[in-house]
Amino acid sequence: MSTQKASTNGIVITLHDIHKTFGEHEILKGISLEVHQGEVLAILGSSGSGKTTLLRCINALEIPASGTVSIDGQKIDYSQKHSRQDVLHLRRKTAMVFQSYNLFRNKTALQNVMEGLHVVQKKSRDEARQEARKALADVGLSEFEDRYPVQLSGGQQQRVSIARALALKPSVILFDEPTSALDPELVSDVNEAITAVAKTGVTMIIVTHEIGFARRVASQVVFVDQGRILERGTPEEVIDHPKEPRVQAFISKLSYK
Amino acid sequence: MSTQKASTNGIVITLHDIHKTFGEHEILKGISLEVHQGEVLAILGSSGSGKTTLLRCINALEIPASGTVSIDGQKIDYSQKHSRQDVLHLRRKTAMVFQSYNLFRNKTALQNVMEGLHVVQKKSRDEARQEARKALADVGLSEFEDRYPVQLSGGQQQRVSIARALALKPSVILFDEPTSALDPELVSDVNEAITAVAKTGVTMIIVTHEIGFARRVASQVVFVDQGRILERGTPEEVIDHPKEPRVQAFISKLSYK
Amino acid sequence: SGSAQGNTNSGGVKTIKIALESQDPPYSYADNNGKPAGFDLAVLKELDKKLPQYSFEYSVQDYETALVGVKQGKYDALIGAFFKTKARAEQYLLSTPYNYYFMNLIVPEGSPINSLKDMNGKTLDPIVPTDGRYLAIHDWLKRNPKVKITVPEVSNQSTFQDMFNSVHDGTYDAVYLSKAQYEGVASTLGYKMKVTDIVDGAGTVVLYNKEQKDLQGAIDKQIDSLITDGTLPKLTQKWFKQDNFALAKKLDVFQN
Amino acid sequence: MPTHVLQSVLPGLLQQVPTTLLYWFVPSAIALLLGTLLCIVRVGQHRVLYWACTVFISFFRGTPGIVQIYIIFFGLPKLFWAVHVDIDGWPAGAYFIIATSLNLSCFVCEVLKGGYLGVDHGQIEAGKSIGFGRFQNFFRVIAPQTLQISILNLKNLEIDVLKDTSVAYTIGAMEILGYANRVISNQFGVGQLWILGVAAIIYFILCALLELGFTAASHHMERHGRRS
Amino acid sequence: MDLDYDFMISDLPTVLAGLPKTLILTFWSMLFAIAMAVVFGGLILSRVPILKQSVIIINTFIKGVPLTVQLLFCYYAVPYVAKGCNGFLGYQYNPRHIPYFAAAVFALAANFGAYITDVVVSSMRAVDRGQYEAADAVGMNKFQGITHLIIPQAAVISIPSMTNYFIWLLKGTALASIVNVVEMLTTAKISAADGYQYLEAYIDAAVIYWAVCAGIEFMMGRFEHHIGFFMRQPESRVRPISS
Ligand SMILES: Nc1ncnc2c1ncn2[C@@H]1O[C@H](COP(=O)(O)OP(=O)(O)OP(=O)(O)O)[C@@H](O)[C@H]1O
Ligand SMILES: Nc1ncnc2c1ncn2[C@@H]1O[C@H](COP(=O)(O)OP(=O)(O)OP(=O)(O)O)[C@@H](O)[C@H]1O
Ligand SMILES: [Mg+2]
Ligand SMILES: [Mg+2]
Repeated sequence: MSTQKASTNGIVITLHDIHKTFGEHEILKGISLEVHQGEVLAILGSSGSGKTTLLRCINALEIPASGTVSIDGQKIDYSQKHSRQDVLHLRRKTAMVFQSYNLFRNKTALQNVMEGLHVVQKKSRDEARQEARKALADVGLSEFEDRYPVQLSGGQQQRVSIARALALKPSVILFDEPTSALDPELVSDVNEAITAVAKTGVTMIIVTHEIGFARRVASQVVFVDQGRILERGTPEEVIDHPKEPRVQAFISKLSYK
Repeated sequence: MSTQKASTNGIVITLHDIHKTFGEHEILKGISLEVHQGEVLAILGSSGSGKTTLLRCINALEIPASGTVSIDGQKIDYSQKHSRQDVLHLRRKTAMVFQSYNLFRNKTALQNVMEGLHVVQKKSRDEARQEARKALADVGLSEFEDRYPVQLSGGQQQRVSIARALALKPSVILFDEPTSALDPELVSDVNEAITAVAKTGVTMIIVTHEIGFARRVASQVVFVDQGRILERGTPEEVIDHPKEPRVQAFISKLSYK
Repeated sequence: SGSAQGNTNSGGVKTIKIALESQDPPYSYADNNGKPAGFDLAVLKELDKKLPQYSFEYSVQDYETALVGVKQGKYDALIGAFFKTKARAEQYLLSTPYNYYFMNLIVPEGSPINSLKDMNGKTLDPIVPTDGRYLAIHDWLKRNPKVKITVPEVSNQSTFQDMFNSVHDGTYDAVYLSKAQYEGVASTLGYKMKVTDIVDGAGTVVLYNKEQKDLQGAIDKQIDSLITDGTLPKLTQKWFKQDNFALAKKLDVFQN
Repeated sequence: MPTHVLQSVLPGLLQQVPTTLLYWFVPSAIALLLGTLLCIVRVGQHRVLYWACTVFISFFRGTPGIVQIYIIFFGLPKLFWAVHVDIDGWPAGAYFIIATSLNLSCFVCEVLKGGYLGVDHGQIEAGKSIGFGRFQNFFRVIAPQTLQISILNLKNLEIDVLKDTSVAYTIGAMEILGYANRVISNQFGVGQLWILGVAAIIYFILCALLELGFTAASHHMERHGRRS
Repeated sequence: MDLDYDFMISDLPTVLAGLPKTLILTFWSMLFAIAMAVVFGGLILSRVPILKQSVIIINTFIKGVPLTVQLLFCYYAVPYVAKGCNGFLGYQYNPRHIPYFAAAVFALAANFGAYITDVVVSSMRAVDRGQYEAADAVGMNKFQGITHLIIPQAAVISIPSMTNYFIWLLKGTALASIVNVVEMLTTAKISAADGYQYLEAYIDAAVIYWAVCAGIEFMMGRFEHHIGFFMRQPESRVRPISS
């Protein structure tokens, strides 16, 4: 059902041998990865396998123990010293949609989306507002722009969070289970919004449990297990014809659907 | 794929004409519902349609503007005065799994599960610990019992939250998107755990976006739209052969899977 | 009310609660163990001996608290070198003077100042308006309208040492204080000051709660007789090395 | 001067330490309880109680301590006398403790209220959802988390109460600073700065201990917030 | 209680005349205290080594020594400082007019600054971690995130404690009498000296203080209501502790 979107563009993200530990637990055990421009990479894997941690390492919300991350020409080698400026520059290349949304509590839906455009990208207030309105409309929230996060339902918050990231149009957007609170209708809306943005050359990494969604939207899929990449390839390869027994077992559970 | 579990048992939950408003917005516009003992009722509906609000009204976390709720013989008529004791008794018949988990952040995973058993159900500390361990094992979290919520991944938190509710074995368990952060493997684990508990006569109401999960686990499905119940019936009826155009449109979006 | 309405015990002896001001040595103060001490206490003890129908119970108390306490009836009477004023007479019953308090000027050695009249156009060391000295000097100025003396006000009374320092270094012209108080710190100063002759004096009185008319009458009578029989003059001789009553008569401030 | 001060005054000052601690501890313990009760009313919905407490708190927060102490010291015995109970013989320290307890309770109440409003509502709902009754939810969920948020402000209140025990001497209850002032006045103010300096050091040591204790407690309470 | 009510009424205007001084003292002390708390709190939060420890030690010291004693030290120190500043910026030292007002503001501000530092620190820490991460994730630098998101939320959290300290400071200004600054409570005390009606005068002062404090409480309540909308659980989700 999915169409392979072969990438002819340059490499935007390179991860090399990322390690991350919490206390004694080694959560990421050497992750290396390359993503091309405009590509949509889906990360699959079971709960607790380290997917969220990996995303957080990419934009330096967690500092890896070692390894290098380079995004769009901006590189940090975590084995060496790196400055706060480096981290900020790296981060400005990315936007993130959190698993728990993390909307700014003191801002309305619209302000949540505007904030990055106005403050970080220095767009005028009017311009920022216009773009933010458009991003909210794309996820079906035009009526809710003046609500504060506490006044929104779970799915509405999640969509604001998606709009906030999409509106920034960074080089890379990192999604952590962006459709977990969404119903099938909205999933397909979000799918459309994401695909549209991908067409403009934005690269995306999406952690998801919805295999259908992954298959539909992703051009590449990786399967993470216990902090390691077990398999990677096109959706057909990984989802429909997995090679690793672990992945086969995982996918087979879908069959009850 | 689903099997209809015809219910021969008595009615456990009755909702009659529940209304709920936030400010000027009427969120629930007269919801009536009956659920039999041991039945698993799935609530479908688009984002913002009022599903969470409905669950919260059932266990009196939100106070409806009017209507009656009766659970397992305990009844509250919200048009009349009701005492705090009534609310507590009603609530003790239920347990809830929140959309945002709401784990006690100052307790470990194990303590989160033990708390209700020990404090509310007055079980001895040892007994509570044993049952809590078992509940955690059922959702695959034995290794994580001493972690605090911040140290758990999204899916792990969600499973602790499920274990906390299941361990209580109340008359009714209310699930608000209990599998949103879970991968397919775990969804089927949770499915098993839920089904096992349902067999013991516990009634469940599950808000979910995963139609597959709903079809597999539910004996009844209702579709909520804009604060009203639009359609109800067996999974086959509602999911496979919906009558209402609105429901048909909703379900049809699934076809991209 | 009347938690302090004296209790009468079986022998018909009434217990009188008397507060003593705690920070006015050598007149009335608490010793380092918190026990009352001072000249005023000695007077009270003499009075107690003379009044078999009363038995005094002493407690030392902070200045303002003691004043409020007597008015509220927590204590029946208060002692602590208090002057008499009209306003006070409206709030409390006042005894006849049981002692006289004399003021001197303390000036640098060799200063020409010998009396308050010499202070015309000059400035005294600042005085807290709640201090008895403040009333005394203003009272004197009222009686002597031709003399103009500046009396600066402060809200925190500096220590005696600092008062003398600020006159010694020329910031102010004189300290208005009693000789006894100068002598209390003279040895710690490191320089000598001149103490003028007495410049003013006034009687100090016991303050009673308004209900204590009987007590007032009884004590007043005894004060007079203790002065006449020489007990109190002797006591002043012992504490202040001078007969305060004789001095008062000489200065024409004697009121008994 | 210094050695003289140390020899003659220090022992006396140190003797006052237990009293100071007593004047600190008893009000603190009472205020924790009373402040909590006030706080429950202040965030509750009982209108009459709410306004009664609000006026009470506003009075004790808004008026000078000296007035409160006088009202208790002089007014309370009269109040009791009206019902034929004679408490006039109580030591001054008892009145000080009562006045301080009332005053502190009101400040504690407001601090706790701030903390309570900072507790994530989801936590409270989680408690309800597993069937906690009011008291269970209060002791199991609300109190610990409120305490965690409020602890720094509570610490400061406690430090202040410890220092404010010095006000006790105004009604004749002696403690460190009162003793120091007495000694100073008995020697006509000579050595004022030295004696107060020594008293200040004693206070400082006591306060530093409090500070350390509370910091440790706060650190302990926050253990579950640390990510690794 | 036995009170001289006539005096209480006639004395009220006299005591009220001391209020402006109290308010001015409170204003300046609060201003500098907050400034100090923000700087110190910032140093603690940003964990600048050495500076952080120094700030903690300074604060512990300031808090640990009774304010009365500190003011008394100021009382003695200020004349020396003032003498040292003689001629500086046209300042003329006059031993009869020592600039004690500044000293009072300094001591009060330092004291309350030390306390309010803890308010700053705890309020900033009380802001959910996710908010910091969200700010990072939209590419804000630390400064932008803190000014646009964290401070507005921390400010709301801090309002109850700030109100506490504000009121506390208002009353604390009475200690300024130690450095000869005559504010309301001292005015009251002086007005009572002639007739010894201390309790009456103090009650007058108490009434005025109470009125001012009630005003402050009300204002801060409104302020919180105004800026704190987003922190509140909406409508029915606000529930008392108990239900
Ligand atoms: N406190 C509130 N104030 C105003 N509106 C609210 C409030 N809480 C919820 N709503 C609105 O009520 C509607 C229903 O909310 P609810 O959380 O029940 O939706 P839901 O069906 O659970 O949606 P989702 O699937 O996205 O979680 C939404 O439109 C939401 O914006
Ligand atoms: N602060 C922490 N301290 C200790 N362990 C942690 C911490 N944060 C995460 N972990 C552990 O790291 C592992 C990976 O967590 P992560 O959040 O990356 O999982 P995930 O793949 O996103 O899972 P999910 O699908 O459930 O969200 C989990 O086992 C989790 O328990
Ligand atoms: Mg995750
Ligand atoms: Mg919901």
